[in-house]
Amino acid sequence: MSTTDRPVATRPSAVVPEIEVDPGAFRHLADAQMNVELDTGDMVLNLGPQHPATHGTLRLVVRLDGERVLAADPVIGYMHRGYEKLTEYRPYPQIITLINRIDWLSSFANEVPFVHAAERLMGIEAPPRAVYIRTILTELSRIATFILFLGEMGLQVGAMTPAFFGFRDREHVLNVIEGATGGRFHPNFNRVGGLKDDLPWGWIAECRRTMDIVFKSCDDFEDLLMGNEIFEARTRSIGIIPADVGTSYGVSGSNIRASGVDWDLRRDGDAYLAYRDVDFKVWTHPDGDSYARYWVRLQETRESARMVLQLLDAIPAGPIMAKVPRVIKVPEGECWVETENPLGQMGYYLVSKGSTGPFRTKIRSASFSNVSILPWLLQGVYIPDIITILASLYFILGDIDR
Amino acid sequence: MTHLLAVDIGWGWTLAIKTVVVLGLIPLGALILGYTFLLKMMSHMQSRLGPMDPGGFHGWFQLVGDGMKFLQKEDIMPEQADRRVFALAPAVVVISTFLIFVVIPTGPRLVVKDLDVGVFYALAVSSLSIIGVLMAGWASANKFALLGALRAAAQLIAYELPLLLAVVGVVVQAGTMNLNGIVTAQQNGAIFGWDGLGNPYILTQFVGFALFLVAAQAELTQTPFDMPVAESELVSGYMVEYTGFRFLFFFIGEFGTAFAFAALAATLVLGGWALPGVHGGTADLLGPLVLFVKLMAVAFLIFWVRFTYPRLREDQLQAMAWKYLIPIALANILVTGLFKVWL
Amino acid sequence: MADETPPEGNGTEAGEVVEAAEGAEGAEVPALGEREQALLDRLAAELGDGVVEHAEACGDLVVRVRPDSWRRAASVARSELDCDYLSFVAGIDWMPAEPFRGAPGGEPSQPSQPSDTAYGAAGSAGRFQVFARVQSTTDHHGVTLKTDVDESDPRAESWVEVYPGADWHERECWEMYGISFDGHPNLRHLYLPSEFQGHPLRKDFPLLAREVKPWPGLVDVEGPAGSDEAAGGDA
Amino acid sequence: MTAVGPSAGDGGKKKSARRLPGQGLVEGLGVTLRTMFEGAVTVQYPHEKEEPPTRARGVIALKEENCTVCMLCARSCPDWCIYIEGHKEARPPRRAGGRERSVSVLDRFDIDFALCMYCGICVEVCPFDALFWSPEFEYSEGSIAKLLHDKRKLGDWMEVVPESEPLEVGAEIKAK
Repeated sequence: MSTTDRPVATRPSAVVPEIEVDPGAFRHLADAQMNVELDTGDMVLNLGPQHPATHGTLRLVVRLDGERVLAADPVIGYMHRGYEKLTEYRPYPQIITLINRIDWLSSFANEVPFVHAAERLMGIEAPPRAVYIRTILTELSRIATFILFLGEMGLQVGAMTPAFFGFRDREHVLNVIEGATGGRFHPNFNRVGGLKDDLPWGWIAECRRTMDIVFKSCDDFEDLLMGNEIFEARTRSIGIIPADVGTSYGVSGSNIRASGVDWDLRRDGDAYLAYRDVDFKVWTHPDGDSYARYWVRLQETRESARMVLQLLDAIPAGPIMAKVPRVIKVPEGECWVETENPLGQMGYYLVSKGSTGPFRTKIRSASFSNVSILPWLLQGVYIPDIITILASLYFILGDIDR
Repeated sequence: MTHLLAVDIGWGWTLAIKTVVVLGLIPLGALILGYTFLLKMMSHMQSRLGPMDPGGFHGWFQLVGDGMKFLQKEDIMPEQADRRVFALAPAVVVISTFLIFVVIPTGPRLVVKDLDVGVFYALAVSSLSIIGVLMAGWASANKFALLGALRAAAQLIAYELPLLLAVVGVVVQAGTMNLNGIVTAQQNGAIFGWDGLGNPYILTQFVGFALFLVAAQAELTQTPFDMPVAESELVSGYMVEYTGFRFLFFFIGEFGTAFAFAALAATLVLGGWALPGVHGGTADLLGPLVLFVKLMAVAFLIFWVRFTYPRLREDQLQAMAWKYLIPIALANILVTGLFKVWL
Repeated sequence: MADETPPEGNGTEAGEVVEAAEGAEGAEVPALGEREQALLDRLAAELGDGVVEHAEACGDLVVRVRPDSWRRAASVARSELDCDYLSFVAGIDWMPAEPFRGAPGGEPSQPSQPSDTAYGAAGSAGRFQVFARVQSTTDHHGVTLKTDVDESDPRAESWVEVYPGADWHERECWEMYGISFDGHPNLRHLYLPSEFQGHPLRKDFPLLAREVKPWPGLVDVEGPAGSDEAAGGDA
Repeated sequence: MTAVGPSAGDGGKKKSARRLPGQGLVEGLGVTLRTMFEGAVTVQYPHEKEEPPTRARGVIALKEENCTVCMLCARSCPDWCIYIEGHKEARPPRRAGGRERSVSVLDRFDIDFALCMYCGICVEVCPFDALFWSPEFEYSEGSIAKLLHDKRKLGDWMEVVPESEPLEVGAEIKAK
């Protein structure tokens, strides 16, 4: 594509740096920002921060040759809220409500590793009933996240209807979560040592009904989108992440399992929640492309629904709160707790100095690492593939920016 | 049309009536399609209701309201835009839509201009809109718009050929390029000697019809070929900088063209205005209604696909056009020709 | 008025307060698990005296290595320990936090950290440290590595060559703590605007949101004239 | 468990079956057509309303009589969005000959719902049962400043606070 005669959308007053074009040299676009003259035939396209495919405020500066991407530079931080700093100024109960908002689609799952870290340092354990309810709610939030993904992915590759199906079916899951926790998006239901409340009457039956909807929804997505030849053409062999590259970038969760790495912290990590009592299968796919990521998430949605059904049958009776001090003080020490969140490995490195709040909390969020592979992954793809890849990596901006 | 309702009127009046009809038909058609399919059918396919309040009955007034809203909006033009081209582009797009309607017959005598090369003319003017799209994309001084316009140009050119070739089968079978002639040929035809229904060419030209629909889908830049507007990639492509009534023009152009293509397809393979057993003056009266029903059926197909499928990639679209559609269309012509000659 | 503990108006749970178990680590380093010990042995075998100290934190192995062995530690972890997966690289500032001006420690609204300098697991040579965690996706083990960073010239070796994913983590650490990474190809702001001054996660960087608004606990109940009774004690 | 390919699992509905070309396209059309006749899930909001669950955290209601101006909620709030002012008043003793009591009187209790994160910590920490959740959600305002609600408004919401609901089987009934 020739854009030689007319600079497009560059301001005449802008200072124009001279940039030599060498596709290899643009691995990192240190200074290739917006105002680059187009005299070389390349075009710098700015996707975002306001762009429908960036789920919020991710910005991608891509250098294009025609529609082919020579180099891409993700610019993040438009939603940086500084949670690591904020946690240092708040006591533990307040932090739980904050970290809800890291990955807002699966808020409950965010809370779990944090309370685990505090509980481990304090040497207490939540009672079994609380553990089971936590597990169920974690899986429910996984289902909610993935169902939205299954539809959202369709929207990004151009099919509008699946997105509405995603929102429609997720609503049922959110209703169940809200019924138990009182919050649709931000449950704030975990407490150090247990849970805020027990389940309301009739909730288990309601949850079972919802799982039927989830299964049906998965079938719908399979018929409507995953089986569709156009969808396959758009996603097969697009954005292939080789297993070793993925792990060295810290790509985790369904993304890395779609690259054939059989690694699921629910099964392989330190025993947490009630996953040891559940019979479940870890799905992997050997291809590592966008289609594989969609496929894995679809299977994991079904698997999670099966896990919820198993857990619902086995909820033990008993208290939901361990005996904890009125003012929670975590003894001095350090603790790393990681969990398999919907988006991947979520971990908190909690450093306590014996106060009512943490001294330092390193929040290891999944999307941050998942997205950091983008400059590598986007080289040489077409513009539509950028969108496919972004959608299939499935990130939440809050989870990148924290 | 000069003998409409058996009243003789002068050519000036005829021209005026024709102009008003054509000018009124496009926005009306766009409204009907937009409301029926975009607002209602899509909503229900997505488990929604769509607008329910405006106008009382199922929100029928919604699009009219939207149109009025667009008229009130500020006419924003980008600072770097090529102002004249920018302003002209939507008009070019809409004009090409208007021109298609000139030849579409809605009754034995109800046609604005009964051209002998009607099919040829309709397809030729329909591709004029590419110029408007290119003008819009180029003049917007926006990279997304430019990408969208270039995609549109590449795509529309690539799909002119299958579109045309798909129609050739019908033309060969009917032996005329006159649209009214094609309708009459279908009406007077017979299926294996049974002429109760005439012979809608959808039976013999099914491949041609399918090809026509696919190519029309691409011409209309509708999913799965909506890369030029690709909302999730190019955020609307060539129309990204348009607001207010200029955007309304694009909207009317989009749905008006869909209306026109549906009418064209209905005329070519579904028998157009013809209803079995209805001839003469009655056909003139019933014709528009019959054609409308048929074109709505075709439009349903077009929009059903649009609301179900994901989008292809630009290179896949080109590959599809050149590798599959054109060879199939040529084969179709060949087979049709052989049958025409030997039977 | 700012009570040490919140007003125990009803005292329903006051009697049930259970003392939390003391920290997992006592003065002596607890014995490492078998797997952790094996990891440590292999690390030590490769790095020699590069390993300064080790500790166990909640069942995990924490190893402090010398700054000049930092990158080597990464490549050893990757090649010898099969830790193919980089979890994170982060910094930490061990400087005691400024006491909260609103209230002394124990307030539910804002924790006050102890003012003495205490270094966490595996110790530290000074104020700043860089720590990172690498894991194995095949053997499911992991190790937390730490290294000291000189306060006057905070810099550490970059891991980007070993783990490309360290790129963003190190950029984040650089802007948040001002620790630069030798060998990083592209150290520029990740989250913050490029003209941002300061390093927000350092302990001496104030959290503005807590500065501009008065602490709600300070707005207190005025007793009737002559009364010095604490509020809330009466029901 | 070993890595499995897409054809090895049992999770898919029909993943391994060899499929006809174009089958996926037709099935997709089938799904949308079926959905079209299934009926919508939309709730036409102003005309009909969804009933939120009893536990839904809609709005915080204040029972003023129970408040002792202890400030615990204000201090526990992560956002510092509760503003409380009060004063002490002397009251005559309960029993004849008793000591004169001093009672805290609430002058101001504002919650800024524009800042509020709806976490519910304030409701939870309140030792005197003065704060309650209500599923009421229709209190949007035209401007952010108007979302600061005073104790009178918060008190009005006490009317929509639901009764506490029964718990699921196996729950330990906690005496509150």
